[in-house]
Amino acid sequence: MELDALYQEVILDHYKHPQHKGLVPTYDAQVHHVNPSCGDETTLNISLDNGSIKSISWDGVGCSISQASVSIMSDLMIGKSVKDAEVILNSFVDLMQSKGLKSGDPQILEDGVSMAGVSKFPARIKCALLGWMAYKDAVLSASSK
Amino acid sequence: MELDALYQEVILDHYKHPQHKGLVPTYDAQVHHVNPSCGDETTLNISLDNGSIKSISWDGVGCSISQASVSIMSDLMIGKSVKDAEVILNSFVDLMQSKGLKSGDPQILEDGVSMAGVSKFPARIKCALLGWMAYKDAVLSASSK
Amino acid sequence: MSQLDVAAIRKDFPIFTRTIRDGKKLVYLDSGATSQKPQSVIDAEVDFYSRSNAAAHRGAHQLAEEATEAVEAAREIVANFLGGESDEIVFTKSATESLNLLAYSYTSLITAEDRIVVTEMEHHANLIPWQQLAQRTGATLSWFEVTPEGRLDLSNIDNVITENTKIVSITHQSNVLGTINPLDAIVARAHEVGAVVILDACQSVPHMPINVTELNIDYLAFSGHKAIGPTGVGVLWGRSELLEMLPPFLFGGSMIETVTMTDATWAPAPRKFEAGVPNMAQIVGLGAALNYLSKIGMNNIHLHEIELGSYLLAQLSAIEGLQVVGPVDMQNRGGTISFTFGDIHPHDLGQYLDAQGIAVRTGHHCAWPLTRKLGVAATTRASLYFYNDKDDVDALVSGIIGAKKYFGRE
Amino acid sequence: MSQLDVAAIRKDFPIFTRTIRDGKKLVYLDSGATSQKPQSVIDAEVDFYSRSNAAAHRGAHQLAEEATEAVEAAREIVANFLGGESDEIVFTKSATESLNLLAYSYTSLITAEDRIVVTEMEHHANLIPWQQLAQRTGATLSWFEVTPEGRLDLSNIDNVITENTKIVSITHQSNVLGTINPLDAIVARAHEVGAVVILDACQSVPHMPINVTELNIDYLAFSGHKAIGPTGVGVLWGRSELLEMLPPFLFGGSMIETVTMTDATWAPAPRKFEAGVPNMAQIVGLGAALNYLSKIGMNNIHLHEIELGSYLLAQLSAIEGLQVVGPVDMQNRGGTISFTFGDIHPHDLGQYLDAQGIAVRTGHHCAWPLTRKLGVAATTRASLYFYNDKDDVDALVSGIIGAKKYFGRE
Ligand SMILES: Cc1ncc(COP(=O)(O)O)c(C=O)c1O
Ligand SMILES: Cc1ncc(COP(=O)(O)O)c(C=O)c1O
Repeated sequence: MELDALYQEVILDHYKHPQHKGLVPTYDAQVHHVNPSCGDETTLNISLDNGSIKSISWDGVGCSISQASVSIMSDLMIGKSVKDAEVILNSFVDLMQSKGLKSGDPQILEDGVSMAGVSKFPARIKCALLGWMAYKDAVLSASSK
Repeated sequence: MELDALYQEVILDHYKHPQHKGLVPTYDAQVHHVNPSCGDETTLNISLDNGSIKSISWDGVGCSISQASVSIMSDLMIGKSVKDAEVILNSFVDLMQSKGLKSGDPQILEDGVSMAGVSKFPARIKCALLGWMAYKDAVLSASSK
Repeated sequence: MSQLDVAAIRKDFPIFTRTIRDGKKLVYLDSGATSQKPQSVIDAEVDFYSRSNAAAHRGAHQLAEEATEAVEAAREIVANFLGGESDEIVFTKSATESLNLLAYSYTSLITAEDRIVVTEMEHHANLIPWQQLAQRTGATLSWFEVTPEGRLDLSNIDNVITENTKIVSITHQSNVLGTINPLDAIVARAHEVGAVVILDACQSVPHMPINVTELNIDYLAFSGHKAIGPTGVGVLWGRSELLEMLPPFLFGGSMIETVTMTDATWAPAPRKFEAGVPNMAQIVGLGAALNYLSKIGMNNIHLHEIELGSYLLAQLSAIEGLQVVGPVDMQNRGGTISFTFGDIHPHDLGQYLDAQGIAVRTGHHCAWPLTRKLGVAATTRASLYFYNDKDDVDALVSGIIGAKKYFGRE
Repeated sequence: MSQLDVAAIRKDFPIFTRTIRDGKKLVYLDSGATSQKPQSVIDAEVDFYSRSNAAAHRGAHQLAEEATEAVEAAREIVANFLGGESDEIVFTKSATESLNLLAYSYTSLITAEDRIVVTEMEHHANLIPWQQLAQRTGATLSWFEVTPEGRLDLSNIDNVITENTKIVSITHQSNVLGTINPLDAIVARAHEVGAVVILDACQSVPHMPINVTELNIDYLAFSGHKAIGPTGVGVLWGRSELLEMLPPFLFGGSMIETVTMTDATWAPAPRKFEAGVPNMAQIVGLGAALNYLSKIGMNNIHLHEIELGSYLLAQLSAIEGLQVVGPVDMQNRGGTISFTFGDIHPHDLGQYLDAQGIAVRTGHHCAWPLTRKLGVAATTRASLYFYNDKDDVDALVSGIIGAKKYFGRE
């Protein structure tokens, strides 16, 4: 059943136990992204250190897909160099645009491959990307400081 | 053939030999009417005298229907009381809206009954009414002086 | 249940022969977003294209005559349906355009001293155009608030509609709450201060009998696609004396009287507001749609939705953790019912329901200020129409219960 | 004649099976007003309504997904057809709306010092919106004149397009004269002074290959119904960086980012310009229309019209008293041919032709300043398309000669 492909256990786990949720008070950049079609919102704080991602914290409201996705993203990115993070980001975006044809590279995306099923549901891709686009925006703004 | 019902000899006669065409310099009211969908135009001068129509003169460009109709109208109205003219006007408008079901009262409309065929061609009714609406407007403006 | 033979009605709608996700029956509960189309509406468009297609109002040939007659016949159908006059019917592309038309055309008639009144339960289409008019003119935008029960708070009506109010634009039935707003007091107060009343009737014209003369309003807007009509056609009804004085909105062919290189004058209404070759096939299809609705009977449709709505409300109230957002009885309320369900996000609930073949809408339903005011980020909305039956409601209710099991798994 | 198998093509268009006035064959020479529709376009609309109808961009259920995909697939078809990008394609209801959108959206970007340039051969839809923009902002409207041969007079281009010019909006092909305007010098001069070039491509997109990138223009507008597409759908193409900075026009659902009671922010283009539930079935139909045209080949269509136009011009030049209004050879000219005929008024000629089954248009063709400039009150216009053939032209010519006899009778 395609629904199970969408709602993998990993996703529901992240949804119920979101990682790095709760904004830390110090950050290099803060961004706020919304999904206008459903009202989901994410605020994301980022701190960099010498070209690496020192911390990500976030808060927001949204469906399991959007919440799990930002949780997975935070887990993945923290500690990585901005360069490596870009590879992960591109790989995730590519997976989301794959219309169900790709399964994602677990070496790169780890828990992120659980999102592969989302790419078959065009209306949900924006949910999955919300946190990642917030990250993209935040890292740009923090880097340009 | 319906075309012959539209283009009666009387109409083509009036078209070729329009009555009261050429504006007289003195008048109680002057109006200018256009048919925006085709660009036909009529200028009409009217003079009243004691509740009667003393003179009508007009000029304009237009198709045979519009030109013949204003010619027929002028012929009919000149010399009539404004009251009698109203009966003629209403009778003509009624004929035009009859969708080909009426033939018009020759006692009242005289040459105007030759226009009966126009009512079957919705796009041409405005042509036939152009001069009559100009008359209606002019007589109102002259009467309210 | 009601007088309507829903099984027979559904046979008129070809989409109900298809299935959803692996062969499931289509349970369509999203008519508030857009309605399905009966074959007679589809056929009306097809016939127009196949037999009478030509530019209406613009030719002396037979096809143009037929196209013109088809469009004008539809105008008469709409006028009769609303209880107005033919020359009071302006065809637009949508309610959104109708409302924007008004907001733009009133620009030169509104000053910085004036007030424009809306409500907190407006669809964005009846809110943002007025925000923009206020910004363009310096006028003040104010609004009726919504009570926690999802009703308009009219207690301060004389302070909301003041002597300076020029426009009162309100929704007839909320597309989120289902609330049908009482108009009498609002119309009376608005007219007392010389304001016009604009009715966003998107969610009422398709669902209940409407008579603009009896309602004593000044303008009304609705979209064809929510009234089993084609996409791409809307209506603005306006009192003829108002349409006469109102400046036009879109400029172009067929709305003019004379044109020079530097200036132009306008045709009388409604032509003044219909620039360009019209959306003819859609206008004709809308005529067929309203004819179909009239045949069923608008009062029958209304009663059917009340019955089905009561049934749905009763079922929902029995589900633990489910919270209806909006009135919980059918008093002054239509068959549009929004709710939240514990901590299952509406988007997830909607996705689960979709997997069962059930189409609902989730989110803020283009009424973001309202959902925010009611303290919810999003809701799930089931909107009923005359082609829905008890089976549809039952399917929804078991779907909701199934979702609880599905997302509750550990 | 040309490569096109017109007999086969006509079989795709159901309207050609009907007859006119007492069983006469339909000779449709009014495609400049609106074009006929092939079965594949009609079917695309019917399929949408019968299978995938739901509110695009607004639901997580399967029908909404399919509707969204259908609309976005059509956007890609349009983008490819024009040589632009998908997110540069805005769906409107018509070219008229597209041009009004630009004129309204530029309001805040134009000042009293600025100049707006059009031409004397504009359709009202590309003239009055700019008159109104000039009136709103105090800007100056100026224009290229038309020569007696029906060509743009570009001799004074540097005085018409000045340093203060911000907008140059011109027709690609005149809907009266058939003239195809040369764009290179105009685009170069406009860009030199920092003005944008808007192309009214209503009469060129359906008739010849167009590539917005090669033309180096900034905006382009056309209507679906003149390109064998449905009524009620138009396109605005704009360079993405321009659409990004341009304020929106219609306000409502789906064009927003966030909304409060007092303010709103906008989604990125093209969504910013597409308020409300879209004219989905028409958008899908337009996609099918452009696919059909691409299959025939836009260059084949253009060549066919040039061949047929030459043939018609040659025949017309042999008729005593007939005067072609516009270029008399096929150099930079399409198959739209207007003329006067002695003292037979166009309205009467058109009526006579209609009685023979021949559909032409008569009047000022929504380009009143042009007909006035050319010293005629009205003209008769035959506009050719790829489904016309030599027989159609021959029928027109004998019709014209017949009219002379008919109205010449004493
Ligand atoms: C050159 C030109 N521009 C604009 C228009 C307006 O198109 P529409 O009426 O489809 O909006 C037309 C056709 O009527 C046209 O021929
Ligand atoms: C109450 C209400 N007003 C306005 C609209 C806008 O209608 P449309 O998008 O068809 O223009 C809608 C539907 O979307 C609605 O429900």
